[in-house]
Amino acid sequence: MSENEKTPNERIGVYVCHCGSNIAGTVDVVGVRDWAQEHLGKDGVVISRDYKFMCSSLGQEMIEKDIKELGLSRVVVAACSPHLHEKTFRTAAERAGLNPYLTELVSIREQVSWVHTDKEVATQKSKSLVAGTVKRIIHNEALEKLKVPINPNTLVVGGGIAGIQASLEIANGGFHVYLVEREPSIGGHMAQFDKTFPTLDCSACILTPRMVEAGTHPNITLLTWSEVMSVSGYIGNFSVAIKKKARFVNEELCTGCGICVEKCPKKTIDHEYEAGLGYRKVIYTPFAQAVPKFPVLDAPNCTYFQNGKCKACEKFCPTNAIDFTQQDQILNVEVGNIILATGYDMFDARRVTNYGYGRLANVFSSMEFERLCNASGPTGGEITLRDGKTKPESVGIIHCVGSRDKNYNNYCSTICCMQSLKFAHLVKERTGATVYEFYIDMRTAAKSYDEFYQRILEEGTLFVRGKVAEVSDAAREPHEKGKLIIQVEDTFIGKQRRIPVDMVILSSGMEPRADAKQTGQLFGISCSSDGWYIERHPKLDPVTTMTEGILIAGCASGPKDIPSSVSQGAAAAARVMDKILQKEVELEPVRATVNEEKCSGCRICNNLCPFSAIAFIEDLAVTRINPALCQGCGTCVAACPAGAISGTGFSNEQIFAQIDGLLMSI
Amino acid sequence: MSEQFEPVIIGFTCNWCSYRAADAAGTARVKYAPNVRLIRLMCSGRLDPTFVIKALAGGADGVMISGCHPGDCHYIDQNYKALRRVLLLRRTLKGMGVEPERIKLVWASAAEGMQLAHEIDSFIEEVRKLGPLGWPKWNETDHGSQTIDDEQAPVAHGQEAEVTA
Amino acid sequence: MNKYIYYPGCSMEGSAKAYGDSLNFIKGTLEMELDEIDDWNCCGATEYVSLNLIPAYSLIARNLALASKQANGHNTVMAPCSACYLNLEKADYYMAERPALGEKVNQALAAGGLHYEPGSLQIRHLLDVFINDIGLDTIKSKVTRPLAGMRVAPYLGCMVPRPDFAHRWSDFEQPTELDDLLKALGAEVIEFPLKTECCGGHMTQIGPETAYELIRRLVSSAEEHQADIMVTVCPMCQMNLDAYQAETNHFFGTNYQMPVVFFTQLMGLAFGGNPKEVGFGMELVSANKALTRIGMELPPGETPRKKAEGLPMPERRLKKKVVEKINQEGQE
Amino acid sequence: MTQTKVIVQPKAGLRKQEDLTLLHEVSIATAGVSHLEMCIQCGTCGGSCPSAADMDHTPRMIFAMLRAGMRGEVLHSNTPWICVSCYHCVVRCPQIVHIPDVMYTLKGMAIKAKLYRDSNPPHFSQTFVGMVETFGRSYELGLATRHYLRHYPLRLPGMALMGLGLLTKDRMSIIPKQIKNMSQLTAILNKAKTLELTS
Repeated sequence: MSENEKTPNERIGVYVCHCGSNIAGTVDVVGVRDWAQEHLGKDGVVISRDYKFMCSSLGQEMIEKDIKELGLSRVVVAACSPHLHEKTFRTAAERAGLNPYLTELVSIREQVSWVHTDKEVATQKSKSLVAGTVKRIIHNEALEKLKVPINPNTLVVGGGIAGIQASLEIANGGFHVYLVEREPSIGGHMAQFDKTFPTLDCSACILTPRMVEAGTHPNITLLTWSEVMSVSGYIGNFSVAIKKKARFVNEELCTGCGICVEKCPKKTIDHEYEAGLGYRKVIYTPFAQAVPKFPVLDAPNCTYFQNGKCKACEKFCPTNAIDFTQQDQILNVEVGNIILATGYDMFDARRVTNYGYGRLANVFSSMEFERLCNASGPTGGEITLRDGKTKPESVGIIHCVGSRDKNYNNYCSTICCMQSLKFAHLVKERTGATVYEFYIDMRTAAKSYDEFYQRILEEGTLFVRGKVAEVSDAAREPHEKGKLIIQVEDTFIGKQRRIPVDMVILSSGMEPRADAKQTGQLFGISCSSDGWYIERHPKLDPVTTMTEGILIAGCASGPKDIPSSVSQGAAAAARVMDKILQKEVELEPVRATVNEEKCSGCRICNNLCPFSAIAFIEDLAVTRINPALCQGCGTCVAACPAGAISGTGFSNEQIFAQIDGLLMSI
Repeated sequence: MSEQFEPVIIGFTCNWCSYRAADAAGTARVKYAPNVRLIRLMCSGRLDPTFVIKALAGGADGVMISGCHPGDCHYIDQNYKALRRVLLLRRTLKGMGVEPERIKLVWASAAEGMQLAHEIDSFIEEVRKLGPLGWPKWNETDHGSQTIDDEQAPVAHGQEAEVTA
Repeated sequence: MNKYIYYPGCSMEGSAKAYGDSLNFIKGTLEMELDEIDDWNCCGATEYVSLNLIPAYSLIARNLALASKQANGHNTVMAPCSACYLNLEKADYYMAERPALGEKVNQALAAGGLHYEPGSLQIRHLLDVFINDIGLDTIKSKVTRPLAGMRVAPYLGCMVPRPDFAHRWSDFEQPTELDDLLKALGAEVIEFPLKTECCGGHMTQIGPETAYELIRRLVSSAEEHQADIMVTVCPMCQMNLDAYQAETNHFFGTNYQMPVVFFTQLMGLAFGGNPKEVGFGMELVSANKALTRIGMELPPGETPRKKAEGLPMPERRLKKKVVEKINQEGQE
Repeated sequence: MTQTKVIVQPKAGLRKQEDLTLLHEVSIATAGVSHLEMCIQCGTCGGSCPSAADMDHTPRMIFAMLRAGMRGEVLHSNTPWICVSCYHCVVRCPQIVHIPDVMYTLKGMAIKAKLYRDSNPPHFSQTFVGMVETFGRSYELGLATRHYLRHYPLRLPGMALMGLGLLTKDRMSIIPKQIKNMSQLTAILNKAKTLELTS
């Protein structure tokens, strides 16, 4: 234990924070201060102080003053989690001329006062945590931050409104963007909607200009019908492989005239854009305003690909743009930052069998209804029953389908209340039918949302507070015959009601993308238990992730309405441009280095590095680590049998010393 | 300290998932037993087996190693390496006459503060059942509340730890 | 040879004798060996729990304890009665979910020198065993007299598909297992919307007016769908719908004549048994009219739904797939 | 079935002031984990219930009343007795409250407190359980006749017809069956009666 027994010639200052009563409420802060002063003197503690708010400017000044006047060579601050204030105190120390890496934080708030109750035990634990860090910090080395240049290009994944917004902001800022979208056109879910709440302006009218701008912007490379295959590298220097799926249409030659679509003899149900409610040709552009304008040939359904005949599209194409031999191609791009705006999936209402979607013809999903209302939709904007003709005389709209329900999704999808109110308005406006809304709680908490609720009330929509129990076609009474019966407890009168209607609309909630987990792993970010991506901080850092250089925007991190998705797209863009403008990014100097004298060239470490930062130098028969590629995980350090690799910031000496400290008898 | 045996647990967390899980537990004011003291590594892959031996030798009664869920590792797949090491280590300890149950591997994502707290509590209970780890007194860092049981503590342990540490 | 620990339940020898007889008739054909729990006792139906919790669960658990003593190798307890099945399943599940309950019940069992380890047995319903162990193909292969021409309303009742702790059924609300089985017998199965609605349970005893309404709903709906016969998997349902149908008619001034029999009886017929030996004639509302349908050269009844026109329907999909997917995610 | 509102005279076992332990008391006395505390008052149970029309309070209201500590009103309500245990509410409840099991608990409490309004259901349960405790099996003939004699003497003739039907069709045995090891069952039940679910 030699390295721990050497009496250090360091001068250490210990600073214990009250954090108001957050810490002081459960921990005897003064006790900890005095104990450190008395018992850690032999470890080099020369001063130990407490203060109400150590992170306040006064607290920081106190530390800076001590560094200067008492010549402190190490600073230990017992306060909150390093993820919150490590930077604060390291910068303070730096101002006083001390290398930032000679300051450490001890988390006695998140790890003690907030999670324990017994004051005596909590105080004792705080003492040993402080002891651990004091003994550890003796072995800390002064480190210099690594600087790496930032590639000014950005990858945006997902061409919904959030992704479009982010791309435009960055492109207008003068930097290049690769916008990748897996569908044939950008626009996302918003392109499927008819009207948008609460202003009721037409979705296409406000979205199309943005789509066109993104499609024509000199700084945006639009890659639709494409998917990201692999990502490697780190902030500032990612290299990404993108698969451009075969369109069977030569984008150089195609003018988007649409003759091929017109002439294509085969129709199939459109499960994507028309939500299964309409048909499309086998060669198609998903919708009129699609960007880009080039159609896509749906090979699995194409008669030619099935039995070698047809080729109608090719025959009629005036520019010979149809190319049946086209193959998927892989593009490699280098970018400095990546924004994930991968959006959401609609909850599949078939899962709630008691609502009969898929069994009862006139039960519609919310997306089906959006298409039903849409002038470009299958009925040209006519709201009809499944027969495509009959106008409904009474309509029931059911909230919280698949949301706020432990059998499906626990969370509130936030948009469904407003979406349902919008539906109520559209039904009234276009059919004059009687409209019922069945809700648990009315959640209209945003600018002019509740006013919209008031408006719908005024329009005479009948609201029933109660989660619908079942939708059934089994009539009990004559007047129920041929109708859909909505059975519900009207919780305000405490009685069960059976309400016959012609049409039921299920206001489905939002779900994480079915492949969100795989996508997350591809980019090295993780999902919450609900399956949404985790922000670095839910309040203060909502568009960045734990992985430097990977940002998230829009519904990728949870259900959002259009305004919030747009603001998040812009926010992410701002974060990216801030990084780009710094030209280079500072990386934590936590890196592994090989002591070539000690290295026996056994190569055990060689295959351990996921970032291929470890290279074996044949002629010297030693291993070397490229500090630019090394991410500092320390796996090789732990693996080296000769102890030849050392990891800065987390050396064996530091850890051993910390263990000793933590186990000191108090 | 109360009558019942209070084990001391050293916990190693990775910087990205499990340490943040501990933060999350704090922010959410989830209560758990105070017997655990956490050490932050960058990745569970950094876990050097000697850390564990050292901790046990130094008076800890159990060691918890926690990292990101398989597939979620911030460093792609280094947590698998941690997994391998832990398995190996458990076998080694068994050979040394130490109950392998004194080492526990826990996966916790940054969102799983609740789960982590729960794991910590249950591990502490498991170790409490095992009773104190009977190392011979071999340096001043020996933990106060320990009772020494010479039979189940072959001297070799101390030495082994000396050597590796 | 599929071997099961068999819990008949009181009614199999009484009001549901037809169920018992027909099961005995078909079990050979399907190579099932039923090893009856020695000296089993009543499960307490829905009555005992409302009086006294621990005794109620101890009563049920005695059967489980006896069963686990009898279990050599095969640890599946099969119960044909829905109420019995649910009681056994619930006792097993709750004793595990609520250790306090498990402890108390075992304390009681100890007084009789017994013990039951929750989770050690698999508790399953007869229909589940037919579908998932024996399989529709086997059942199809045994059919010698297809039930073509008989319009059947498949009625499952509540306690088999709910609460379904073990996720054995394709759905809580609209499970298709019984439909599939009856189709395998060649019967014409109607889309019966009330297939898992309640028959009134013990309300026939304690609140007949409530029960009559529930019975009316079921019988009238079956009639509306022109079913020749209703098929149940539960003695209680059969008793209520059959024995109290007259009372119901009397109460509402209606005149329903809807025969209600057990699915095993139809299986027996399809496997070549004669009506008598598979328990026909025991029902109070005679099934003769329905029986005459079999064998007669009827053109297959016109298909209930016309070809879809207008806007396309979302394809209907069993919930089971989703449930499985979710379970898998759960395990990950 | 009457829909008239219940007015409860404070009687033995009733408390006028709020009784905030009631919800917890019911919750722990229920088999399994009831999740009763989790109710969000959405009404799925009341909407699903096939017999809700005959209840003086929907299950949802009962849970609200439990929260409000209205012990007397809850135990006096006919709701638990009308529950047919069809489990529709359980599988639909977004909070997975074990509603029928809670109803069983309430029945038990009502009987103990002698607060049930209609003596018919509890008597049926008691008669049934009586049979089981003497024979180890239920005895349908005895059950039916006894119960109907007590509660529907006038209906008995009509019922007798049905009973006769069942008898002649050999669906009701005249002699009750008894299990072999009755003493064992009795021992178990006697022990069980001394135990309660408290934690």
